[in-house]
Amino acid sequence: MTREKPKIAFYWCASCGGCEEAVVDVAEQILDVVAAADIVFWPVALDFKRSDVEQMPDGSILATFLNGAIRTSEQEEMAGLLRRKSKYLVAFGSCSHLGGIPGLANFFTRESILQAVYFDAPTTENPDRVMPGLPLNDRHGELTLPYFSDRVRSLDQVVEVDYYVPGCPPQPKIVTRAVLTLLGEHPPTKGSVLAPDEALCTECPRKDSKPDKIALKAFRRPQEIQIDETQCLLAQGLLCLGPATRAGCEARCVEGNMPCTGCCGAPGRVREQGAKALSAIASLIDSQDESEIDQILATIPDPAGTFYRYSLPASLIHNKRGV
Amino acid sequence: MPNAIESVSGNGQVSTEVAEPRIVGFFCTWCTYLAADLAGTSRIKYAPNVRVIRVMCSGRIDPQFVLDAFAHGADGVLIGGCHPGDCHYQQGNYNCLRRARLLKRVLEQFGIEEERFRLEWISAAEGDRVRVVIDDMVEKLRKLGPLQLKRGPALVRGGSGEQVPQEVGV
Amino acid sequence: MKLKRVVKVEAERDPAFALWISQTVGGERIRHCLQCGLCSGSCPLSLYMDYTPRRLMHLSREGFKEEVLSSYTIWLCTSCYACMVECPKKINITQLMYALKTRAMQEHFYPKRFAIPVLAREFSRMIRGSGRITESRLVMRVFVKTAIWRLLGFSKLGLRLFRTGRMRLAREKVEKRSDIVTLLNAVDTTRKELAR
Amino acid sequence: MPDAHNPDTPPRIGVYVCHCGTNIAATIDVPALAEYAAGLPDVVVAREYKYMCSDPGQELIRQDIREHNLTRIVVASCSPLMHEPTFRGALVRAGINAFFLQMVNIREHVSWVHTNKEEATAKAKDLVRAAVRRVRLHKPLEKRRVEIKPEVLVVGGGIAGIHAALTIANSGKHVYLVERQPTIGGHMALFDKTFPTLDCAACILTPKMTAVGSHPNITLWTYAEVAAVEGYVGNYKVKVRHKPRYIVEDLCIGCQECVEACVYKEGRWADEFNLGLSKRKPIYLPFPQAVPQKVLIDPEACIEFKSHKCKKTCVEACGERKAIDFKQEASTEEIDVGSIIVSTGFKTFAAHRNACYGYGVYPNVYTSLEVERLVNASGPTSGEIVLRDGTTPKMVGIIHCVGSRDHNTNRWCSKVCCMYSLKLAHLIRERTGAEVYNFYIDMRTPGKGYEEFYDRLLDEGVHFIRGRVAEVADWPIHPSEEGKLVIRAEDTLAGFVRRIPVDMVVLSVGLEPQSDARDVRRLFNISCSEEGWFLERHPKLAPVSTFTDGVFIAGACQGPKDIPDSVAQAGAAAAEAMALADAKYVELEPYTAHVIEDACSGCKTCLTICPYTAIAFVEETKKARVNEVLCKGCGTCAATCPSGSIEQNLFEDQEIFEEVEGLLAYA
Amino acid sequence: MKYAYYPGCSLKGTGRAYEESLLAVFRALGVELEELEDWNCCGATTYISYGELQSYALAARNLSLAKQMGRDLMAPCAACYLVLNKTQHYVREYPWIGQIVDHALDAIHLPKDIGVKVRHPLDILLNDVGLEALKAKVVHPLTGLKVATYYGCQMVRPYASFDNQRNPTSMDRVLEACGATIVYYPVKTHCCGGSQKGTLPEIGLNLIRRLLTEAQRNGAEAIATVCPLCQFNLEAFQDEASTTSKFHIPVLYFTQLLALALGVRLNEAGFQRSFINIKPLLAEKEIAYA
Repeated sequence: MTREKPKIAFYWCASCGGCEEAVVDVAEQILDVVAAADIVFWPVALDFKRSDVEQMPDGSILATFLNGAIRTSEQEEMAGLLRRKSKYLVAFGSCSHLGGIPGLANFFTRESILQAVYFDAPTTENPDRVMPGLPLNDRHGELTLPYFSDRVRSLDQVVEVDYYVPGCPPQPKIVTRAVLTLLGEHPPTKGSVLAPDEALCTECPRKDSKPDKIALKAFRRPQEIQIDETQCLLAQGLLCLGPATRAGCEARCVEGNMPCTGCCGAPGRVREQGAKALSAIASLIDSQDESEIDQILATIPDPAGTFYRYSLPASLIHNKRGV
Repeated sequence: MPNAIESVSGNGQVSTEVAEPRIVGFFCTWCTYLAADLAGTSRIKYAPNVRVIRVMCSGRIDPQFVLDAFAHGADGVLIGGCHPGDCHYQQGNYNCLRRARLLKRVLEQFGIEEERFRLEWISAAEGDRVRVVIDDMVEKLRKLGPLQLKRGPALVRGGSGEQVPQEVGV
Repeated sequence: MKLKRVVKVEAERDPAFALWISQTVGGERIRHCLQCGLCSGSCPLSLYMDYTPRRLMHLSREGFKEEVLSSYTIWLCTSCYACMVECPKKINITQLMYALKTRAMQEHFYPKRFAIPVLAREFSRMIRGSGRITESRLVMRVFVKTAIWRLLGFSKLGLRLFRTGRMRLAREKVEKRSDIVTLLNAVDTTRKELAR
Repeated sequence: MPDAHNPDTPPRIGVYVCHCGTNIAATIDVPALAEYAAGLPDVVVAREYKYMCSDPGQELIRQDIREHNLTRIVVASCSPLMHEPTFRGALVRAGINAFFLQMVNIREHVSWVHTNKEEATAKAKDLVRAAVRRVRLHKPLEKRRVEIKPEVLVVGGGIAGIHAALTIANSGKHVYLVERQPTIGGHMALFDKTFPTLDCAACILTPKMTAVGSHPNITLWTYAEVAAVEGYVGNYKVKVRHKPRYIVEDLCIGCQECVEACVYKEGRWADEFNLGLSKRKPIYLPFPQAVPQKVLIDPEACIEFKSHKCKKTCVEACGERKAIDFKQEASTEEIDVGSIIVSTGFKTFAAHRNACYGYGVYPNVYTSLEVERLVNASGPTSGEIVLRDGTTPKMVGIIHCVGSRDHNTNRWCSKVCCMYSLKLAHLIRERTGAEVYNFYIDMRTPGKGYEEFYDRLLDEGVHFIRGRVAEVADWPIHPSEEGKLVIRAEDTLAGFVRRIPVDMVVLSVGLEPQSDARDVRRLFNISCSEEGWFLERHPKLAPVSTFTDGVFIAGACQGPKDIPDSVAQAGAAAAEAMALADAKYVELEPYTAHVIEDACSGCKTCLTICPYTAIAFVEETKKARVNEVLCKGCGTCAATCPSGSIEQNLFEDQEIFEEVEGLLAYA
Repeated sequence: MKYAYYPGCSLKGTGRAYEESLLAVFRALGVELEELEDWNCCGATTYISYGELQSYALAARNLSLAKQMGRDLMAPCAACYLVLNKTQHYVREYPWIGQIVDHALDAIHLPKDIGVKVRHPLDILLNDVGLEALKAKVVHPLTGLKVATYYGCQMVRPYASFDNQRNPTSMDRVLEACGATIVYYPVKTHCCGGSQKGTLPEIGLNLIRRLLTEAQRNGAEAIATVCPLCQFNLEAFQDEASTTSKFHIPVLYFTQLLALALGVRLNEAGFQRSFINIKPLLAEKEIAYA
């Protein structure tokens, strides 16, 4: 008797598309995946429709890898649909995991975003002042666009999630390992983040160069200094969030001479990445004087954007007040 | 608190009837906590809005605690530490100060008014200062009104009855 | 020799007055008074007073209203603030003297034609009318109401002042005089509202 | 039976609400609070009791632990800083870990500071709920036991320090006595007589000073200061800095031939010991009975330091002993001690701060301390009370409460001034026959023999005018006042202002904390009041202890005190230090931090912030590790660790989160 | 440097010499003063005893006008200086007073914010202009002129944070910078009796006599004052106060002495309004003047 190959699916919601790219980046190992499973739904690559999914029996997909945050009514519907159809729903990539870059929109109201996009942006040309959302009647009947909700949410704020694959985008090694693990006989504990539960410094190539004590009089942005390619970036005054960020990416950014921006979220013992990163960074300030401390901190132009770059919707306070 | 609401809805959303500010205090055991004790032994009267959590040092106060308090309905957070140079552990209050200055900016970006997050140096001898600070803060927060953070969606909890993993926050 | 009965029975005390003084602006700490007498010692006028400021503080906080309000002490105070600055318990004695003066005037405790209350009243009347004080006119009005004969004694000095240009009859006034009246009326209405 | 120490068994919580007589019950609805607690999750029993801290109260807890198999206890009563040890003891006696306790402070933080019963009860409920949520997570902890070094450091060589040092040394323990002046003796050495017995201060002090100097168990370091203190109870490491006196102490025998031989034949510099009322030479002995009997050189005055061109007659006079060393430099010494007694004393109010009394303007306005020197037989006038021009005063005014009982300067009563003013009044009257006027607010003479001494002064015909002086000035309004200082004050008993012309004014200056009290306090990690007096741990029950274990306070550094009180307190402090030493070991709170190694990424952030270098980076594992012996338990590392890999015992993240959320979850 | 300037009623009447000399001095020092437009009586002492709340409202109107100008407010008259400062203190300390004042300002459509800095000319001279700058402008130093500096009450007490309340020295320092010699004057903060001279003449006269006697006894050749009422009391009643010896001592505003030193012409500094001619004294001390 030939055992039926397990079915897997990929879907994207509010994301840049990089996660889809990451799946492709798995390269030849994708063949291992294909050999082990059937891809039954992958809009970016294969021509299946929503109705095809609707016709599948509930729970018939072994695992759906959903990337992107949830902003529109359509995304919410699809998340619900795929949840029903899948045994495992995997939040794939930072946006789905934590809200990601799109989540930074939670610092702004829906109205101000639409205003900026449809009217105020310098590249916008909209003489008729058209706005999405109004129903359109044409020969097919009344058409509406999905509703653009007030806030961005992470996937697990919309449906129940079984696993998380972190990263912006997730690194191929992690992806392969995640897929194969799920196909294997011993699935990990529900709710697990499928990456090492420790901070990035563990695997940072510059770890040994980090001094025991760091005392900074200013924070620097990468474009402002000549970065020493061998030394710990924090020690050079760059805001590297590696100490507060989950490992697994093999410190690719740091390898590329750029500080970690925190895409993999926090390790498991931390409730909120932003607060912890903030706490650690503040402790490096070399001053006991309030006004000098403020001066030093002024070199961080957008602290909330820096510390919550990927995790705003999943943080303790999910959005700016009033949004 | 006569005006405090008696219930919190399922997602932690606080009803709008709250009139009295609710403040969580984190007090260092060696100074502000003692000052609050002194206020007690001196029978100094002040507003009952602050609930105090004792920590060994203001340096112990993790920004996560502050945000957690706001997220769970606090209208204000008050940190009490030793005066600069007076830390029982030499440096803890400076660490607290650095964190607080940065956190203040982040809170501002979150739309949380400056008055809602306060760091005060109150020594063990300044019992009356506890009153002054608390009464002043309560007064200011009364003027500001409730914080009313619209709490984001709670996690969708698993039907399997499993605990929500820590990895993803609340 | 006529003997005067000086015993005070408790019923002669006015506790409401004592309460009022301790709640009035500047009287918050009157109960802390040490009776050290530093106020009297530093007061330039205490040597003319029937009750020294110290005694007045004590009489007030005990509620001996008659004695306090009919005392010359309150009218002798020139508000030099020496007592207030020196007071070891930071009692705002000068301010209390104002409060007592106001109270005495409200309750008609001062001698008729007594110059100081007249000066106060004429002063305020002039401000209500012009918004500013014209010193020459104020002085004349006060003299007329209290001791007109002294105007004669003053004439030599007055003449010198006019000669040196330091007194002029031209009325000093603000342009928006109606604003002054509105302002002062608003104070009264708000105060009444607050009292309610 | 559920295992209290097994984290997998659901906790069984007992909640105990104390009435504290009416201290709590008057403001908090205690029955309602207990009933509320009973309804909280995991609470098995909730009780109220009149005095939880009493034996029956504690027995209630012990009984419930046994009968109901309780695994966690919440006590809602007073401040944990008051009775936490008491209740921990109750838990231990009932067989569960001491740290399965959480106290809720509903007295100092609720009932004593609020008036509205409804509000207070609501607040108490919140606090209890938070404690119940938190205590579920408490883990069993053990106190650490450390040895105590028997040596004691006494800081400050006034009468308090001297007495404490001698008491301890006599018990056979070694004492280091550090004094920053070149001699011990403190303020008491300035006095001629002591009240109320009028015995000679030198006669009772000098033998004690000499005893200190020669005691085999005392290492006396004068002209030295404590520069740094590290460590913890039983194990303090103290750095002492020796200021150069330019004299080799071991070689100087105090013969003073050098002083005699100095190129300056007369003194030219203000003599500190005589408060500037006499002059001394660049090389000098502070005063005849100084201990140690060693001279010192004032480099500001000595020619050799200024121009290197002095004939150095002093060196010549010292001859073979070679005790003079112009090249001497400051040096630092490190000692290990088990406990520390701080007895750094007081300073007197700077009289010029009260401009109305003309100190510094009129030469014949003196401070009481200056007059102490004037009346002293070994003082600048050999005990003769004369004015600056050498004449004897006929009228003297003594003004009490200068810099005391005054919100413009110092609010407190300095406690000793009434008595020393009486003493000075007596001495002045006795020696000059002058009319003496005391201007006082209240005469405060409680103390053995004190009121009797006041009676004696009244008999002697000293005037007492009840009134705080407004001004001392020299403008006359009467011929009798010409050329005199006129004291103006209300005679409050007479009810009028009086002007009294005098020749001499004595300002009875109050006592103040030392000007560097705040630095000293930081050095020893103790607290001080707003004014700068060092704070005792408890005003009644622990009057010589501080909030830092192993550091005790004695004498006027804690608050104004006279000699008998200072000596009594010094004795108490000595007893505490000796008791500690004799106990041989002490238990430390287990609030230390530890690294969860699996989670640590070795980012070293914690290394940056630990003030005690208690965290090390272990090269083999590339992870951090806390040295629990060095860790003092502030928890800063736990708050800082970006990966949440450091936890502080009893203040774990999760425990605090539970407390926060418990406070806010309105159930 | 530019300030809003609040003259107050007296400087338009008996204290005209104060205003004239003050304006001349600040002009000479290059400091601009802009008179507060449509100012009203500060509410002064006497008024307070009749209705103190009204007095705060009157002061508040001036303060609010000054706030709109966005500059510190200079108040040379001691009584005005006191009342303006006091109003700000009380409004802050007693919220209910603040409320009344706010409503009153509302009624005349003025902003409620009355938090301007109220400054005394001495404060500005010492802390903004600076003694060095002042010294540099002195053309006719007052060398050898013995001056008693009389501060009186209300400039120093209770709100002058720029000087010591018990032993003020700001005027001493300013006049010393002009070359004058300051004599010992133990009664420099004693009361001149204020309006008592008008209401209780004998008492007022006694106080005045004390002040003049002490000046004379300590060798002062002139008395410098900071308050129109003090100046008037000390100058106008010298004959009346005289007993055995006659008083004849010029009583000047400190600004008049400054004007002298800075080379302002006597008539532009209000000297023509004095009852005692200053010229013989200047001639005697060989002090040049314009």
